[in-house]
Amino acid sequence: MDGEGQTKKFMFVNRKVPYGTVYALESLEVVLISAAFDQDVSLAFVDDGVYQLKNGQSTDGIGMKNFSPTYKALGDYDINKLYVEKESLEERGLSLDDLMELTYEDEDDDWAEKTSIILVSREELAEVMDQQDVLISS
Amino acid sequence: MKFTILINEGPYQHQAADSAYQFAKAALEKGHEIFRVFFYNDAVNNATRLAIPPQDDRNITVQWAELAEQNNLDMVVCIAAAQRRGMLDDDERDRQGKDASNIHPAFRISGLGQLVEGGIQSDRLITFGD
Amino acid sequence: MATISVEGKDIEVDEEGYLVTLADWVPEVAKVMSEIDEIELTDEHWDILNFLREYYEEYQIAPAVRVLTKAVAKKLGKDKGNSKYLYQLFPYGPGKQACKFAGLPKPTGCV
Amino acid sequence: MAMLHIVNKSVFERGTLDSCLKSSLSGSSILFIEDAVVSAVNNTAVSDKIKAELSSKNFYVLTPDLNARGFTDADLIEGIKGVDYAGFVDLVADNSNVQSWL
Repeated sequence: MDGEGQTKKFMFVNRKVPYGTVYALESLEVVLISAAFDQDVSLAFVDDGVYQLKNGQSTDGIGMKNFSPTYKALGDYDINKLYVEKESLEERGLSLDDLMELTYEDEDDDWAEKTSIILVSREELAEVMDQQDVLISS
Repeated sequence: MKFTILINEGPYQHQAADSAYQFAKAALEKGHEIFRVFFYNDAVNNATRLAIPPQDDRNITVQWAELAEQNNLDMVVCIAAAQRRGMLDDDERDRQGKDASNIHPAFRISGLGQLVEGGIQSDRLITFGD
Repeated sequence: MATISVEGKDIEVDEEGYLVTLADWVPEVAKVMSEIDEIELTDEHWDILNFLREYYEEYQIAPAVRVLTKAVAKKLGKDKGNSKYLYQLFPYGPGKQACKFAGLPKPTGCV
Repeated sequence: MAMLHIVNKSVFERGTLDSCLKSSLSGSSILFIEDAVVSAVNNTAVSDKIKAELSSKNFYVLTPDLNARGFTDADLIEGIKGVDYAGFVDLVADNSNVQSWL
């Protein structure tokens, strides 16, 4: 199941607002499964994708499941590289304070709780993307 | 070279499924290997055996089935996405206690792990979607 | 649709015995389901079921078995946080059987 | 080897091309397929934006998609190369990784 011990760099690129389409939810489902394969998994939130991490999501009025709490479980799944693009946040009048707190416990640092969100510029993200083996966009 | 193809859109609504099919065909003609074609999101609807498109246009499900038969393609429909959208094979029909199935036998239902494995085992994973 | 009788009320379950409506869950549901599966629920079982319900409440997913064992080890101790222990309690697997008793959604069998 | 970026949306409908241009390194390749082929046509309101990138990135357009929408290679911005599906396959194989800007 782990692909004969190979480790590849997987990046899931999220560029859509949640709820209007199913892409954010179904992308998150792949991400959770990918955790079982011991790969080097990261997520990117670009353009409207940054809205997926917006805090305070409440779906009571639209009758859909609020899946935003699931992003908080990613740390338990050892997925702790969530790249958020700075320009996309700024264009939308958002800052890190508007996003959910997403953390993981660092096994190599006495289980210290650390943030999973990595704020990057467009240029920095382009470099990170360039180094990936597999980019899955939705 | 080994490719895995990920498709995210249903047939006819969006060109993604057609583009993926043309790409797969061209890759095979050039001697490449298709490790897997993975149908996710609405793309699970590519696998319906009940569609009746007009005779003067392409039949996307049949095209896939023929390509698969000629080239021994592994075509996987995501079980989670399929269940949401009412796509069932005979086994799932029985397991879930439903009264019908609709997945063409050229496709098989399996989990999302098959997509991740495709990414690991292939040289390239290419996505077609909206 | 099949039903199970809980506190004198008929509750709908699917072909595999999972709740059709998650809001129907009360502790007695776990007890009735475990009797059908011929398991006697102990405090040790309840530790896991309560943990699963709390996890689901917080994250809106059932944890993968690997995540469950790690989290149980942290919360209840290493002797309980391993899959052998969990399978002793739930022979059909913590992912399937315990989630069923705890009234969580049916796993899609995704991996 | 560099990265292949695939764009499939009309530049007049969505900002996908902008996102792709801003997030692609120089030396990378950009392929227009499906509705995005209209972005490669010359003398549009966005031609100049693409022309400005031609020196640092390689631009391609999927000719069958271009033809389907009533254009030919003669309508392209100079410097954008037309490829058929076989050429599309080569681009995927010859670049180190591929991202679809959906």
